[in-house]
Amino acid sequence: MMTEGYRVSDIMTCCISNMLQDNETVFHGVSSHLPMVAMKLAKSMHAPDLVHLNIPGGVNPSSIKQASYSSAGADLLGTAEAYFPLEEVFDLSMRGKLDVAFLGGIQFDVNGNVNASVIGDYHKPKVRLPGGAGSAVLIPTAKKAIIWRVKHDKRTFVETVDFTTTRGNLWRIVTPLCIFEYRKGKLHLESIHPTSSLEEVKNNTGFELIYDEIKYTDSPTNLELATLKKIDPYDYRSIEF
Amino acid sequence: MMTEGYRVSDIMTCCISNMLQDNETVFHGVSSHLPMVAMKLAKSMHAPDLVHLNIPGGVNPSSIKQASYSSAGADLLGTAEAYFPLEEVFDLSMRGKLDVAFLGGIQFDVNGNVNASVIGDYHKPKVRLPGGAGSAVLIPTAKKAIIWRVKHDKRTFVETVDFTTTRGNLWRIVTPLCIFEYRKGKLHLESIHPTSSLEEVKNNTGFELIYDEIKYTDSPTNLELATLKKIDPYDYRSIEF
Amino acid sequence: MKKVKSLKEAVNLINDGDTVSFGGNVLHRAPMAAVREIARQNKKSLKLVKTAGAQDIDLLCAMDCVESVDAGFVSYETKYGLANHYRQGVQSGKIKGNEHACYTVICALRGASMNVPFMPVKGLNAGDLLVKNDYFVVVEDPFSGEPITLVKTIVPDVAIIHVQECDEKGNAIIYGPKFEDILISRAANKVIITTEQIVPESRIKLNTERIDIPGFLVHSIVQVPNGAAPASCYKKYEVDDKSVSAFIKMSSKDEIRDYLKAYETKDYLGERMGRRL
Amino acid sequence: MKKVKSLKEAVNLINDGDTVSFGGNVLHRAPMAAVREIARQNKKSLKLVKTAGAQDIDLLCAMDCVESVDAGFVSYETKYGLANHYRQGVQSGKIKGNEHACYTVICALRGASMNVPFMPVKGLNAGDLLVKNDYFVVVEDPFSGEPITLVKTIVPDVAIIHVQECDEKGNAIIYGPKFEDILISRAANKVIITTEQIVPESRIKLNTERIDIPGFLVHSIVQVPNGAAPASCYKKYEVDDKSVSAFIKMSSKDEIRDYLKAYETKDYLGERMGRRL
Repeated sequence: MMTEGYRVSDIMTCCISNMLQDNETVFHGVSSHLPMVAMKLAKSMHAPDLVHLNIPGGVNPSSIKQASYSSAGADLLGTAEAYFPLEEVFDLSMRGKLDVAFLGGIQFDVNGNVNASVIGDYHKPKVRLPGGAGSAVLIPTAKKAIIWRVKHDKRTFVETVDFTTTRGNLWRIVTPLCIFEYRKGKLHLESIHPTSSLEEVKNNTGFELIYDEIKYTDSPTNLELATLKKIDPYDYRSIEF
Repeated sequence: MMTEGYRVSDIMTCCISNMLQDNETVFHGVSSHLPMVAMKLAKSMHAPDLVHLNIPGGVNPSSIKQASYSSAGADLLGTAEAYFPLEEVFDLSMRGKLDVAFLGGIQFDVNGNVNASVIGDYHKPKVRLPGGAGSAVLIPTAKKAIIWRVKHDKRTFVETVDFTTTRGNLWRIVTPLCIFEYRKGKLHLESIHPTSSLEEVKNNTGFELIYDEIKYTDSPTNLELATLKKIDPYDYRSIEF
Repeated sequence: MKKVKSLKEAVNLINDGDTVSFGGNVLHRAPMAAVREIARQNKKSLKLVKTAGAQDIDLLCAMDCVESVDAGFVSYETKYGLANHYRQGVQSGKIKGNEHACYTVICALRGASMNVPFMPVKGLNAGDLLVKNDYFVVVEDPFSGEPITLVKTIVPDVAIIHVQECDEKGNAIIYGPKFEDILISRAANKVIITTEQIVPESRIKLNTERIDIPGFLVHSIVQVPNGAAPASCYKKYEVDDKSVSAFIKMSSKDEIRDYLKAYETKDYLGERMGRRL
Repeated sequence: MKKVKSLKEAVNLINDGDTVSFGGNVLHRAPMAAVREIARQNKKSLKLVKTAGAQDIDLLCAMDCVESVDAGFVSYETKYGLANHYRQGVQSGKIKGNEHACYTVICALRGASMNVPFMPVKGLNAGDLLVKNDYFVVVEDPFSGEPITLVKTIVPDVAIIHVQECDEKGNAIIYGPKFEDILISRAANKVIITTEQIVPESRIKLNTERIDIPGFLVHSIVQVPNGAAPASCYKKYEVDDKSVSAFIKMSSKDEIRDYLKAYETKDYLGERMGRRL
């Protein structure tokens, strides 16, 4: 979907980039191309001293252009400033020193419960999901946990999750349609992407939306879009779409 | 003291060397020149695949000639085969995979109690000793704990220790006069060095000696003495005497 | 004590019912040749342990070698999709899926490396994983009285780790990301190294400070060039897209048997080559 | 955020009453210039933590900077004898001597690096250390019912580590034995690096894989050539026999004040030099 020269993957990347501040320590896991590009964008724009951490352990890789099929491969280490492996990223988060963690999940409900584990009974599931990876320890300990999803539908945003892999301490959820903020134990609709509408969000969300006023996510600037082209020439940010 | 061309430091080194077997993992700590030389002697004589571990972390240093003033300095790492730091040596022992540990101590009693901590009350001691270093965790976990002391007197081998830094699971204690073996909860006199006598051991031991028969420690062979000259030309084995 | 063995001999050390931990992460430096040999030898009731697995776990689940999987994440990467054999195994009840946060696998292995029965974990304090799994328990910290989660230690009987270089003593160097490989080499009772190349001791000696696994911790060494394929091996080869894509589509055990058969020549190449000095 | 500071500024970050952990081991790569500056700034009631200390602990005990010492071993090496100031401090009751097995210090720091309140320890299961110290407790393993010893976590407020090379971001490389330095850099709330030399980032970049402490963990950097002396610093200098021997003989605080004074020129050399590129 293309509006005024940018796509949904662009606005998701840009709005995530704008959530990141200078000097923050920020981690993304496997299959996390969009946040990876957003981090690199933030570093290029307003957060040069952001610390980029990842599974292969490459601190601040100078380029992400080669991290093609994976975001856990060695490419992120080859051009890095230092080696800081996953084990230690977890320890860092436990110590309260990980500022931002990017995490996934399959189901979310209005109370901030996250499911990445199973549909149905845990011990004999109808569907066994890949698992929450680090979520169950990173969401409770990272200062800001950002969930991103490229799917926004009623199977993803549900009344009640089938299983609570973890809960609480979410900060933002970014979807192709909008941004949710987790506040006082509930997901609040923070802003709707200009590429979507309140109605579309409503129709694709399985719980009653909570919001005070309708706000729209800032559109990507021309500078952001130009920078994206430079740092992500192979369009990894759209890989999941 | 010189008897038939060897000194007490030589017989102590040689009898310790003979306690070590091929393929064993063996650790010595700081200020442990005599065991360090004994390990090197064993490797040169009958245990080529003995694994030499130490505080600086040098696995199987090819030479110990430079480990002059210290046995925790970097010299043991410079010529080593790999790096395996102290932390990991401890973990190895916890896993039951450290075959031999060399440890010190200031007081020992017939029941195998070891004191390296204090004389007098623990919280307000008459004498604060250096501390047991790794003893309190290594003596219980190493397969064979060997204590060596260059002093054998009634202040060292006492009726009852002032404080039990650790106890039990000793294997051998080697002194300038004799070797004790720890067996069925008691220190047994295993052998007397030919440089000493039963009387001398008795007169310098603060507890009643336990033994079945009087045996004498094997004298160093000419080959052992010649090898010692080669591997320990600066006579580090005598540094504590 | 000769440590260098054939792939068959080394994998033969694994007993049915063993707890086995693999090095690497998802599609990177997994010891795939050894995994294939496990399937060929038809090992049974293995308990697999890994923070994040992909084809290694999926293949053994497909071939009915697996009793349980302790992992934080089991899936291929974005491009290849889900680990369907693992999923079906768990869904049918044939395989017990013990879900961890990746970090609790790490902590359970740290417990093994220190030989303690559990490891306290800060982060895991909410949600159903805590409730549904008997390997987590919340206790009172005796020092502060506050609640703290413990994860039960997992001691792998065998760890299999694929490396780029190793000498005949087992001194091994991993280039690029090490993932949890150093930890599992310390946690397991027996360490099997598969290596792209067995190099002379004199060459390893030039890089003493870079040795990740000292030889005295290693039980067996197997030379297997391309031993991580179709997973990637840093500085050696990328993910073999064709092989992974082909495997993903297979649903029957017969198809997979053919797939394993087709790898035999490659997997047994190292022993025919002998030592490459 | 400029991390490079003068020795005075960096040491000024330490508060009276802080828990402080030093890198190095006995007379090797201890951050002695920083230790001397702590004494000059007359810090009080410090809680020192180290597996095996020597002059670092002894000097601060002599100058009445110390409230307690958690260590496995405090003594000089064979040649120099005992740490008499530490001993006298403990014997007089001025200083609390918390004896550990070196490994229980390591475990207490591992607890800090994982932010858990305790660490289970396999080996410590007999003797009076267990009885006399409230930082050890024996509990029942909830999984097996067997007894297991826990050591209470120690979180250093500040770690001071002396290294051979570090860039302006704090990326630091230790040559030779690392002792527990990497662990304390992860355990402490604040890490101060003193370095023989501040090197350009481009030079550190050549050795990325050898970085022991990544810069983002480092709070402050001080350039102090000979900053470990009279302890040794691998590849740079040996133990300064004359200085250690002289110190060992000193008994009065005045003598030691002169000793500290005599080091001032050397200790403040780095900041006068500026960056050596």
